[in-house]
Amino acid sequence: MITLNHYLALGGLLFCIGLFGALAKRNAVAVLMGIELMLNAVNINLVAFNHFLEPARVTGQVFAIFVIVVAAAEVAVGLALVLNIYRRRLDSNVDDLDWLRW
Amino acid sequence: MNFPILTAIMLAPVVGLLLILLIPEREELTIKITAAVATFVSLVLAILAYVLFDHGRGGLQFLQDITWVPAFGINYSVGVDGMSMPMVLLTAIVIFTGVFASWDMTKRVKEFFIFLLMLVTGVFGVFISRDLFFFYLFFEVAVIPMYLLIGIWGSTRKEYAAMKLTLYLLVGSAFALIGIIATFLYGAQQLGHATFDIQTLATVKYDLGFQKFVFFLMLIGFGVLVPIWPLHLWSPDGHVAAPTAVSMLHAGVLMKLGAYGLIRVGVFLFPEGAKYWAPLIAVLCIVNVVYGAMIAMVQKDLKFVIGYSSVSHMGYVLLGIAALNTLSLNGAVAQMFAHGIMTALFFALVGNVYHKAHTREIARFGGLAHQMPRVAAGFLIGGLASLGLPGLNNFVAEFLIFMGSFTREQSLLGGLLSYRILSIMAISGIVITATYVLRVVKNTFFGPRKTEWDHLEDAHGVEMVPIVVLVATLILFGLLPSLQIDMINSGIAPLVAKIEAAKAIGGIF
Amino acid sequence: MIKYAWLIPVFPAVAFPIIIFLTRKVRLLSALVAIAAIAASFVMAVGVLREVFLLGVTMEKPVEYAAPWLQIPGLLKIEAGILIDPLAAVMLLVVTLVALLVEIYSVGYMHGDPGFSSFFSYLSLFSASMLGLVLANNYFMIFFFWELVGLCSYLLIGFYYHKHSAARAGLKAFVTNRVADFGFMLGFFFLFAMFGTFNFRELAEAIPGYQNTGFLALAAALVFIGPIGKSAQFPLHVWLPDAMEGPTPVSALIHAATMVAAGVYLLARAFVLFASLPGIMLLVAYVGGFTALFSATIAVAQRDIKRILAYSTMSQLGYMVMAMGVGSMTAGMFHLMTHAFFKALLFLGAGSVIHALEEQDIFRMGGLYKDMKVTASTFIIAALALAGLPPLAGFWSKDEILAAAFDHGFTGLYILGTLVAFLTAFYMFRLIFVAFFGNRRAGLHGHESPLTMTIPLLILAVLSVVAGFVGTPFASHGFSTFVYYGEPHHVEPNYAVMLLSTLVALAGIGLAWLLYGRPSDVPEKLATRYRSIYTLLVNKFYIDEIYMWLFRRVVLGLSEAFNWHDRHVVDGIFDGVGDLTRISGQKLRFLQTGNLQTYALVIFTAVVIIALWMAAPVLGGVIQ
Amino acid sequence: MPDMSALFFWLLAAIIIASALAVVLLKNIVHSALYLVLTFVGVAGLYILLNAEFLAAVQLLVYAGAVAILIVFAVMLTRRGDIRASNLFNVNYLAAAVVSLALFIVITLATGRMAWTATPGQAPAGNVGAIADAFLGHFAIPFEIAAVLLLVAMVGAILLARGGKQDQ
Repeated sequence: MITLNHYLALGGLLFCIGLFGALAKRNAVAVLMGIELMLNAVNINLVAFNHFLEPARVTGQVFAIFVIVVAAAEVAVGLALVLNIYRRRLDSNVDDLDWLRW
Repeated sequence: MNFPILTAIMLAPVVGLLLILLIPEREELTIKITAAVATFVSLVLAILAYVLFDHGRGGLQFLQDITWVPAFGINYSVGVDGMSMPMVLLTAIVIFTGVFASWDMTKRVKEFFIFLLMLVTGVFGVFISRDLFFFYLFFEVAVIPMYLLIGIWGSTRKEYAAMKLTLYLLVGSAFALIGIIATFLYGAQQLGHATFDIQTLATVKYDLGFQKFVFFLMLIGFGVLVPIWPLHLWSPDGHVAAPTAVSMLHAGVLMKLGAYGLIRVGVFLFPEGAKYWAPLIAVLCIVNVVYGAMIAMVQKDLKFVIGYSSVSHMGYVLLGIAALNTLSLNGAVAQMFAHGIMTALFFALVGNVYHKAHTREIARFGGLAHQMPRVAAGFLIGGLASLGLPGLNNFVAEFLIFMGSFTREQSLLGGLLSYRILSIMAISGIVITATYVLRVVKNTFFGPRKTEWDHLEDAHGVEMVPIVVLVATLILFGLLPSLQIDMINSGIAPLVAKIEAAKAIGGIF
Repeated sequence: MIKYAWLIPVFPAVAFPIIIFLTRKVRLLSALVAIAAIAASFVMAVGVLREVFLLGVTMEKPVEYAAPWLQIPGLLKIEAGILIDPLAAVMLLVVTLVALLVEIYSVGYMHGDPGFSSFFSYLSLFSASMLGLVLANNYFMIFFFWELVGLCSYLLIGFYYHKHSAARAGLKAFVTNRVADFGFMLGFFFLFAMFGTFNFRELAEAIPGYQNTGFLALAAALVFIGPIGKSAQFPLHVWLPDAMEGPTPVSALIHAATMVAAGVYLLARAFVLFASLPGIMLLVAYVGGFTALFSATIAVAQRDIKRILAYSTMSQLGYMVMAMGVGSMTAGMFHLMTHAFFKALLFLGAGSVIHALEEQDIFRMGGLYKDMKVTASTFIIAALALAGLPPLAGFWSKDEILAAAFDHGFTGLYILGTLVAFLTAFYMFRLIFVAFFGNRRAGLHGHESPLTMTIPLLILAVLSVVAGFVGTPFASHGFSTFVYYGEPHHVEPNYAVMLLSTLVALAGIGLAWLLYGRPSDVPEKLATRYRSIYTLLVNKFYIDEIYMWLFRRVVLGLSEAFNWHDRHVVDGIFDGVGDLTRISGQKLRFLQTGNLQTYALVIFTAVVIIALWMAAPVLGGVIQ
Repeated sequence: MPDMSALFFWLLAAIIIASALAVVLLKNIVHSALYLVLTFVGVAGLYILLNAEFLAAVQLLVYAGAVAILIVFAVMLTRRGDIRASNLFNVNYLAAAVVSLALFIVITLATGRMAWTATPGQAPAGNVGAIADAFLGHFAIPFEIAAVLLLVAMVGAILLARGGKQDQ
């Protein structure tokens, strides 16, 4: 029997893989991919909660859709940023970027 | 009296400031005239208030209250008593003359006068506030423009001095803020309702430990501004770096904010705390007086001499506060006024010389009385005031302080020291002061004519305004001190009554 | 008239701003204003003196008028008031008269000086301050004018401010006096602390019954420091010889009527305080006596005409202080009066000489008698008066002092005083023989001064002759029944004392003639023989050098040390706190890599840690 | 057939995890992008298992379609150097691994110990209709805001990608 915890564990694992990607990759596009993974993990959790705990309503799914919307926007902007940075520095490696430095 | 005269005094510079904002930057003369008119309005109103003030009645007068934040008991409430009225007048005189002393300002004139007027608004605000919250608020309003004024328009090491001054003052005011908040909370608890009103807070019985603690905070907080040794170093550096008008306001008025706060908030609310810490103040003030004067003696820059002389003279004010009796407190307030006028005069004159000669190094001068007789005369009169010559305002003030502390019979350190001995040490300051002031006068203005300085023009036209106004003030109150002391005494009397009503407690040592 | 006595200082006081602000440009008008003002004061002073006689105002029954000046109810009452008794009346007359003559003289002397108008304005202020001081009815007011007198002396001594030496002398005078004022101020603070008043009359009533004489003695000793400074007594005498840097009329005024007289006058005013304290009286007497001898010895070796006169003033002031100390206020004031006339005359005469020669070294003068008959003869009269030859003014007053010392049993001081009389006669006639007789040296020719200068000389010469008669035993002790302390007492004429002092003075003159009256190499030989003593005298016992050393090394050294301490230690500590903040910030900023991923890593590490920390208590069970 | 759904779950889980690992571990960014698409598809499958068919469709359209395409474009546009080493780790990767693993453990521990309480009820038959009701009813305002957000994001993305003014 597959329970909520199975889904949550899957979501958690996916989230952590995504996090690892976001933290450990040099390429900005790869970092964005990691973030997408994390968002997907969140969505899995939301839908799973909806399914197991509140089957009568669709709130979880609605939230998931909002997340997707935001994710889409984020990807669009994020990739635009990457392009912009690439154009300026001819590089899409995040760890070379230290503009946040003092 | 329905006309809110105090608010008007304070707002006149604000109106001037707003008008200046509307004037194009290149209309420098219009800007200067606007500033002069605004401060003149303040001055006239301040003189009017001074004359209308009824010292027979005493107490706080020209009251005005506007509720601001009822939940915390914050009100815009203003009023002056015999102690703050002279300070308001002092501020009005100094800023009025200060505007004329900066008549030759050419750099970013518009911004300069805007900040100058903002600064003086804060200073007026502090002196007229009866509400601790507004007191503190105006206090901070006065500090911030100072940073910009010194940092942008200053001279020698201006960024360093501006930063130093601001840090010292802000650290000090942080201490004061803690004290104010603690007082507010304690008062709210005891009274059952929140209030920042100083008079109401004064009715609260604070317990001894609390008084000791909070007065100490106030002592540091306001003491920095006075400045009390060893927290004084912002002042010589600040004075030296600041442009003329700012030096005048700074030494003439800003330092008085500290002493005024110490009396108005510290001593008035916490008389027992004041009694406890008084011996410490008394000892430190001797350091101020003697050490400050001796350091002034070996300075090579004119402004440094005056900067350290301020440290020394403000030591007398501290002595007046430490002695905690009628005579000495009268003297302290009078000295605040007198020193303000005198030091403003000094800075106006030094500014005049510096503007023309581009140096303030005493050793390079000599015989300037040949080229600038009026400046020399003004400087000499300032110097004579500084050394406490009878007939000038400072003499009366210093005399009262000395009398007050001298007649206070209390021994310290188990009889090793007494207020009398401390007074004697402080009075010895008049000898040192005479020495350094007259040495500076001699080395700068006397001696053979130096052709190097033949191009210097004597003060003329509007440059004479500060000299004439300030000298006249010094002489007026010097010859007729009752004009001043009667008023101050009406403000000091309730304070002394409170001090006398307080438990007699031994000092810290 | 006596009601309006307060106008006496007001006239010259008003002349001061008038000259400064209005008539500055018109030189003669300025002089006229100043002279008119002081003349008005003089007329008033004569009137006051007359009324004092007519109304029978005595030392016990003075007239006092006062208006409140500064009051703090219950604590402090300071009056602007006048107190007129014979003492004040006499002083008023002396001061106004001398000041008037000096001002008239100055019209000639200062002619052509660019600071002509300012000079008269300062003179007016000077006279006004001195007159205010004389009239003051309390310690506060006397201090007030005391300081103003000091200020005016500063302005006038440093009048030629373009000269370094003048500027320095003014500074020296003021600062030295400040030291004395410091003591004076403390003294009357003690009095106020004890009696709660500054008023002379109230104090005079309270002091005799006061028990705590220890404090009283301290107060008196401190008050005495004031006259030590103002009246140039040892050890605060150093300013007076330098004060000759001012224009000569100023020297005349300072040395005769205003500045130095203030100290002696204060002693007389405060006499009740001293009279009750024998110990302090002794101190006063010995300070005076020592100063008299000390400065007379210095005068012997000086070459500058004004310097000789300056040391002679010190010496005579020593006499007056000594008179006070031995208990004879009358003698002290009598000598103050006569001295005022002949010392003013001496200085004005010296001024006339300097005016003519532009030279102050007596050994470069000589034979002046032939060129300047009026100046020389009046000068000689004054010198004879100073030397104390009968029947000139100086004789009577000096004799009164010596007799008082002798009668009160101060034999030591009497001998000392007689010795000083000998020295006085000697150095004065050394000056006269060298400068006015003998050959012209250095080819300097004198010429007689204008009338504005010689007329005051003549008037003063007359006064130097006759002023003494008011106090002679043969004029029924007029002065001593007028100005006295306690009971009007007069010293019975002590003919032995009189005779001895006359002989001694003659001996002094004789010795001067022997050594300097004719060409001689004896002085040279003596100077070589006693080189060390001579050098010591020429250098004024090195007192100035010692003070300079103390000031340079000790005071300035300490100041430099304080300055260093302030700049490096105190500032170091506070700047150190600032630096600590800045440096630690500088180091800590390397933690900011600017790399987004590093930040995220840190964030998530923190998330894990916080989550574990918060969950730690419940990790064992099931979370509800 | 409960076993069937369990089987599908495990299968999809395996696909998702494996492909996700491939996304982060592979060195070629093009491969990573492709595996990302696979992950998205796997997640869409999970949605179907959870009776969220509409969401599954959205997932396929938006993620597997649009987002993946965008990413591929980005990869293309920013390509430089050797494509086989276009997706390397940075210096922090060990720390990142440790933190990720620790977070996973914490999450699993926490979620595993929760006693979830389900609200009883029947899933609505027409899933799409229910979502539509929710969006246009209760969530109308967030829905509109999301629309604005998308618009802003679009404009922003265009501006950024265009590279601002010519002179910069």
